[in-house]
Amino acid sequence: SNTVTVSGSTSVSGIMEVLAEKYQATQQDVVEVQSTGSSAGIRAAKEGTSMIGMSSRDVKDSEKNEVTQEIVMAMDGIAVAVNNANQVQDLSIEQVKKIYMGEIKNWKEVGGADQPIVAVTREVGSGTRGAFEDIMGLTRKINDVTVTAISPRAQVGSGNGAIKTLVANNPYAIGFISLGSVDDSLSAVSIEGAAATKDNIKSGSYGIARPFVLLVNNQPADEAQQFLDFIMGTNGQAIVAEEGYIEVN
Amino acid sequence: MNKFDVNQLDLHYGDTHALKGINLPIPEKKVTALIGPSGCGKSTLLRTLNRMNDLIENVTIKGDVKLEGKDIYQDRNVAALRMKVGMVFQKANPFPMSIYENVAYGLKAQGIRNKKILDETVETALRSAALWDEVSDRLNSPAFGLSGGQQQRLCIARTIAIQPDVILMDEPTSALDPIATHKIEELMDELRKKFTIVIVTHSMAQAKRISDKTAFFWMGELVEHGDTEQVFSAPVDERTRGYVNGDFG
Amino acid sequence: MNKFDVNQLDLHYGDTHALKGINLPIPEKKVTALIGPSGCGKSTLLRTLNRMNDLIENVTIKGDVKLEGKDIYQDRNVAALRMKVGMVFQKANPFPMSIYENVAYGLKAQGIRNKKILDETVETALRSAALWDEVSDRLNSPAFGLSGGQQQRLCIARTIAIQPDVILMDEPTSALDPIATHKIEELMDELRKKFTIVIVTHSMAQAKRISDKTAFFWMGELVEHGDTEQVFSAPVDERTRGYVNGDFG
Amino acid sequence: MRRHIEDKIALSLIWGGAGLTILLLVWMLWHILSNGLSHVSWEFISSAYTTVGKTSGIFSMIVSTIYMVGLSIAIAAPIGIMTALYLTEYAKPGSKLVKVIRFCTESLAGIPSIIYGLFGMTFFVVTLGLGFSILSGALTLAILILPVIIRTTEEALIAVPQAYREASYGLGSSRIYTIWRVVLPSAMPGIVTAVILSTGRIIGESAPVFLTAGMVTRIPESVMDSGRTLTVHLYKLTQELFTVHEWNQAYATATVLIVLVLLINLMTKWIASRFNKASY
Amino acid sequence: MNQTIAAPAQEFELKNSALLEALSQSSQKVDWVGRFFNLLFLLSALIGVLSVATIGYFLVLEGLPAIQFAGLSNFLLGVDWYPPALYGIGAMIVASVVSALGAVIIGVPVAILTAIFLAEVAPKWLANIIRPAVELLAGIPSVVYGFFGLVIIVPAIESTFNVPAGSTLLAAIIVLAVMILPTVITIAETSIRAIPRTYKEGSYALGASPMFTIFKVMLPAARSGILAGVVLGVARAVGETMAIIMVMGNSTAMPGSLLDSARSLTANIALEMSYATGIHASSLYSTGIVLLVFVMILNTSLVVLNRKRVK
Ligand SMILES: Nc1ncnc2c1ncn2[C@@H]1O[C@H](COP(=O)(O)OP(=O)(O)OP(=O)(O)O)[C@@H](O)[C@H]1O
Ligand SMILES: Nc1ncnc2c1ncn2[C@@H]1O[C@H](COP(=O)(O)OP(=O)(O)OP(=O)(O)O)[C@@H](O)[C@H]1O
Ligand SMILES: [Mg+2]
Ligand SMILES: [Mg+2]
Ligand SMILES: O=P([O-])([O-])[O-]
Repeated sequence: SNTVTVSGSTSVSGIMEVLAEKYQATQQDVVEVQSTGSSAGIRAAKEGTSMIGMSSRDVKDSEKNEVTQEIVMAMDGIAVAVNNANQVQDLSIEQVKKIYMGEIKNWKEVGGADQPIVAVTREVGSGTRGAFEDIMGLTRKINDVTVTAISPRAQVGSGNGAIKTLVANNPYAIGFISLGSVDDSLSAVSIEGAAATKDNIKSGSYGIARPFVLLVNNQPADEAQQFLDFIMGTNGQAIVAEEGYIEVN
Repeated sequence: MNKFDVNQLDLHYGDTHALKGINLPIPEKKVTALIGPSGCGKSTLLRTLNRMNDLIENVTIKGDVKLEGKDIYQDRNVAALRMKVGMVFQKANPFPMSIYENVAYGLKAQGIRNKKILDETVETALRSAALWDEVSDRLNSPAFGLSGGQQQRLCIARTIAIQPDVILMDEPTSALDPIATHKIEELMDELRKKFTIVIVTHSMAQAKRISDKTAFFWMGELVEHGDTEQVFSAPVDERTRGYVNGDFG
Repeated sequence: MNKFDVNQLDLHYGDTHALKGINLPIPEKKVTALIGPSGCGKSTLLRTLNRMNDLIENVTIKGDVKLEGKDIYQDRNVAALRMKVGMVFQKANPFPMSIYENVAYGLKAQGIRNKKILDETVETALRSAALWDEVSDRLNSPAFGLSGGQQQRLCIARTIAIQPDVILMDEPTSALDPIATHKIEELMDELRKKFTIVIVTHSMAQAKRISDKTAFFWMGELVEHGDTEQVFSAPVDERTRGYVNGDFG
Repeated sequence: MRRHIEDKIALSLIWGGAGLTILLLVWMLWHILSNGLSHVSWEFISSAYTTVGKTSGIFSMIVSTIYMVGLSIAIAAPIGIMTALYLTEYAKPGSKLVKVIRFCTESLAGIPSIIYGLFGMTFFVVTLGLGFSILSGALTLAILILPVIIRTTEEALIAVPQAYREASYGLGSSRIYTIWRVVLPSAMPGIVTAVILSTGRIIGESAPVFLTAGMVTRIPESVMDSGRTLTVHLYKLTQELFTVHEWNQAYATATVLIVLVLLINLMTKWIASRFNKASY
Repeated sequence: MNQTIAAPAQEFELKNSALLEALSQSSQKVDWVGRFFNLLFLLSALIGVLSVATIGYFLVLEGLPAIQFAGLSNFLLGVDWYPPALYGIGAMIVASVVSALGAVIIGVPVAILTAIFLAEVAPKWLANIIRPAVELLAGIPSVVYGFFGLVIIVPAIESTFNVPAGSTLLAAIIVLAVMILPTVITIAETSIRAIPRTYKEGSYALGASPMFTIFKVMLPAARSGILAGVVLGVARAVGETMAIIMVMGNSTAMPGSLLDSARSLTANIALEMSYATGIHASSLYSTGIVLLVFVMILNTSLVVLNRKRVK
């Protein structure tokens, strides 16, 4: 049997592992999924260490080259989540931005209890963080280079899981994670009045969304092509929808 | 008067019967030499006199050892006994400290902090050990810098400093060269005036030179004891005769 | 004829001058005893005879040692030398193997696998070491099960098995009780017929009992050597006289 | 009297310090075992890990761990033992070369494991093109445990009584014969200890492992496959603790790890004591 | 007694000629086998050297661009970590130093007292129970410690100090202190046990109490061994990664107090390793260089300290 190697985004990994398991159940080839982060996935695909690279954000121009192609396999929202004990249900983009820049430090400033805010972010280079910063305008320029505007005091967790753990266990915390990985251990707040749902993303009323991009060689190996066909086919896309992400086409 | 009276002493190391029914009086202010072939129990007997064998596991002792009429194994205050019955070992074992600290050690262990008392005692002890002239200018340098013979005299000084009545010596010169040995023997000649000395030696010549009384051991038994003169010139037991004549051992 | 001729031998351990200009002939098929106070260089000289000092760091040797007229330090084949000049140590040091394996060790080390040769040699060697009767029924049991004296005889057997001309012994009985010592001395009386023996002993009595020639060392110097009779009864040097009379040491 | 009081204080400090250690120890072990033991079942140990299906066992992690341990030891043990032999039996102590070798092995021991991860990922995974694989991981870990093996073996070799060597050389044996027949057998308990200590080290590492061997939950079929060791698995789980089910998995995995370490320790002792008996 | 000795003279006339021949043959050979093994062992020994050289080479090769980009002083002293513009690891150096130092200050005294307990004070049966337990602790993966810290220490800090997030320097210090205990205890106990019995006997013979003996003679004599244990402990604390990531919060700002979140050098590497490209990736290798230099300074300074005190 052949092995299809896939690596990259921790956000995409969740759905990719499900796709891989279902795919392996139907035929001979095996799929290895490594959740290493979007940038690493893009690099791995370009360097050929992995057949398929996963990214949870748009591939930057600087990261593109001639031998690889991008395939958008799904769309995903980024949920802004708080602890279940937190009464705050809705935040504006401005409020979220200020919280992350460290300008708003207490929940009462955004209509919550008089409690400190613990902002939790993903690590630099994470696709989720990259997309979140772009959409929320959480960037600034230093020496003409775009860098994050998220406060250095924010706690950092590696991977969606770590953020979920932190937010689910700390009543003061706020974090952002892939919408597909939201469950009832924490609660996603609505942004500008729009709840974080698939429908609202499709309609455009919930604006924090990004593509799940697969990066592959222009002439992928047969086994990789077969797996891609599965993902982009009806079965694959059905699974994507089933798992809470937004199918493409 | 006898300093020690050893009565019907039996000692086992686990199953090894190392001392068998020993009866030995040790007279005051005399030098008593313990001689005999290797493994006959000389060191073992010596170490029962200040209860050093207490440190070894699995030692069982029967019979009694009286110091000035009082059984030392009844009295619970071992530290007081050991201050009264000092000990010098086969290999000089100064502590890893300065010369001064080595000599003052025993006093400090008793909580004496008075600088004047300490200084005086250190000087007196070093003088009595015939070491003062050689080290008075470097009391604060490490004891390890001394030669083997000097180290052994330092150990004697250390013992004298706590004002004992008895000094036990286990082959104190067997690791020394002839010149250093000679110095120690000279020193012992001085010490016998003030202290009761019990010395283990493997050298019959040394026993003859320095002791008043000699006890000959043979495989855990005390074969014969008496005035040194008599033991060497007119031994009663055949084994003693064989040994002192050099037929074996 | 002389087996060994030691000429103007100087040996340093680093800065320690352990042997100073030694000149010593060692006659064939005689027992030569090396005596002297502790640290005088007896063991050091003994170990130059089979180049055992090669194993120690920082040893520098000047002068020469001739075995049957050939300088042993010129010949590169140390193994051959050591087979010719066997050695028995102060503490019996059998290998952690069976009795048989211990004796066969030296032969096997030369690649001899022939069971018949091995069996014969083991028996001959054990007989010659006066050990056969005591161990013939348990050749395959561990050597450590033997008593100290038996172990020492086993070490002698092991040496005999490689058919040496010379046997060096460094205080071979100093760790043994008188009875075991006596057995070894009896054995040596047999061995002297066949082998040249050089023995270090700290016991003058032993030297008198067993040796033909005696060499007296004093702080690295060879003070005096000659027939044992003469060295003990009519020593030439004053230090020798002092030592054999028991004035020191 | 003053000394008496000082003695009392010193003694209570010692008991206090030891008490604190024991308290922490018992607390930690109790916390993990009490929460974990009930979730360790045969099914948990023997079933595969799936995201979709019902089972979330650790069988594949156990297999990966075994692969990783076996391969790393197979690479590092011979090299380490031979290095130790060179240092103790062949080289002139104090020579320049020995100093360089010693300095290097000691430096290896001092390098934090994350740097091994960094290096392994750059060198084995990318530069040598081995990819995320058990082999990349094992090569990285082999360098990481090399100093442990060298040092422990060296200690064991030094502890072999010089008398054995002297006796053997005294019988005209060659160096290698002496090593083979006398030195190595006597040092065997120490060498076995070295290997088992390294096993513990390999099992315990996480960062250098997932940076080089990846963290695929499948059972690896060859050393070129990626695999997830138990410790990496626990790390992954702790990063995603939100359902009760996952908490339980984490505790159960931690329990398995502790039991594993316990077994390794017992084995060390047992082997050492057996060898001690065997060497008469 | 003479009967027990067989007649060797006669036996030896029968010197086995086959044996003698075999022996003389074997002693002629050139020792090719010996040379082969000598070379083999030497080559093995050089693998360690090669590894260090390769690791060093790759670290420097990969790490240099970032240091050149940021400038050495900005890199080491800067407190702004904004890749890909600013690379200052000052805050992380502080976090690493403080967490390791804190762990040593708490952990080492406890460990040494425990070691004394095991070596000198505890009854044999008790020591025989505790010792294996401590060894067990030494073998437990650091992730388990991190897990314990995450579920016990972090919440405990939140409630005790009433801080919003318990993932702080303090949490890391406590976890590291517990983690280095077994290392330091084991080594310290071994070195206390290794002290020649003559010291103890010498001290007891002067009437000194066991406590006085322990603190005045045994501990000073065991100093170099204990220091070695401390060095290993510190190295473990400085090098620890995963356990710290789990409990220290990993924020890049300079911590203002022990109750602030912080990021260690090791965590910085592990967190951003996968994502980084270009200068950013290079900066993580330079973080590795700093970490390495740090551990090396630590080792040598303690070695030097040790040597000085012994004199
Ligand atoms: N700690 C111990 N445990 C078990 N047996 C011991 C111990 N110390 C001594 N022995 C045994 O007790 C016997 C007497 O030993 P001891 O040390 O008293 O002899 P010795 O006369 O001093 O000999 P040497 O001249 O060799 O010093 C010996 O058989 C010895 O093996
Ligand atoms: N390996 C060594 N390194 C340095 N010095 C040594 C070494 N071996 C012996 N010496 C020194 O060389 C001198 C002679 O030692 P040697 O062992 O030959 O004496 P010895 O006569 O056999 O004494 P003993 O009767 O105590 O066995 C001594 O001063 C000793 O300290
Ligand atoms: Mg003795
Ligand atoms: Mg000697
Ligand atoms: O892991 P990411 O999806 O955030 O890159």
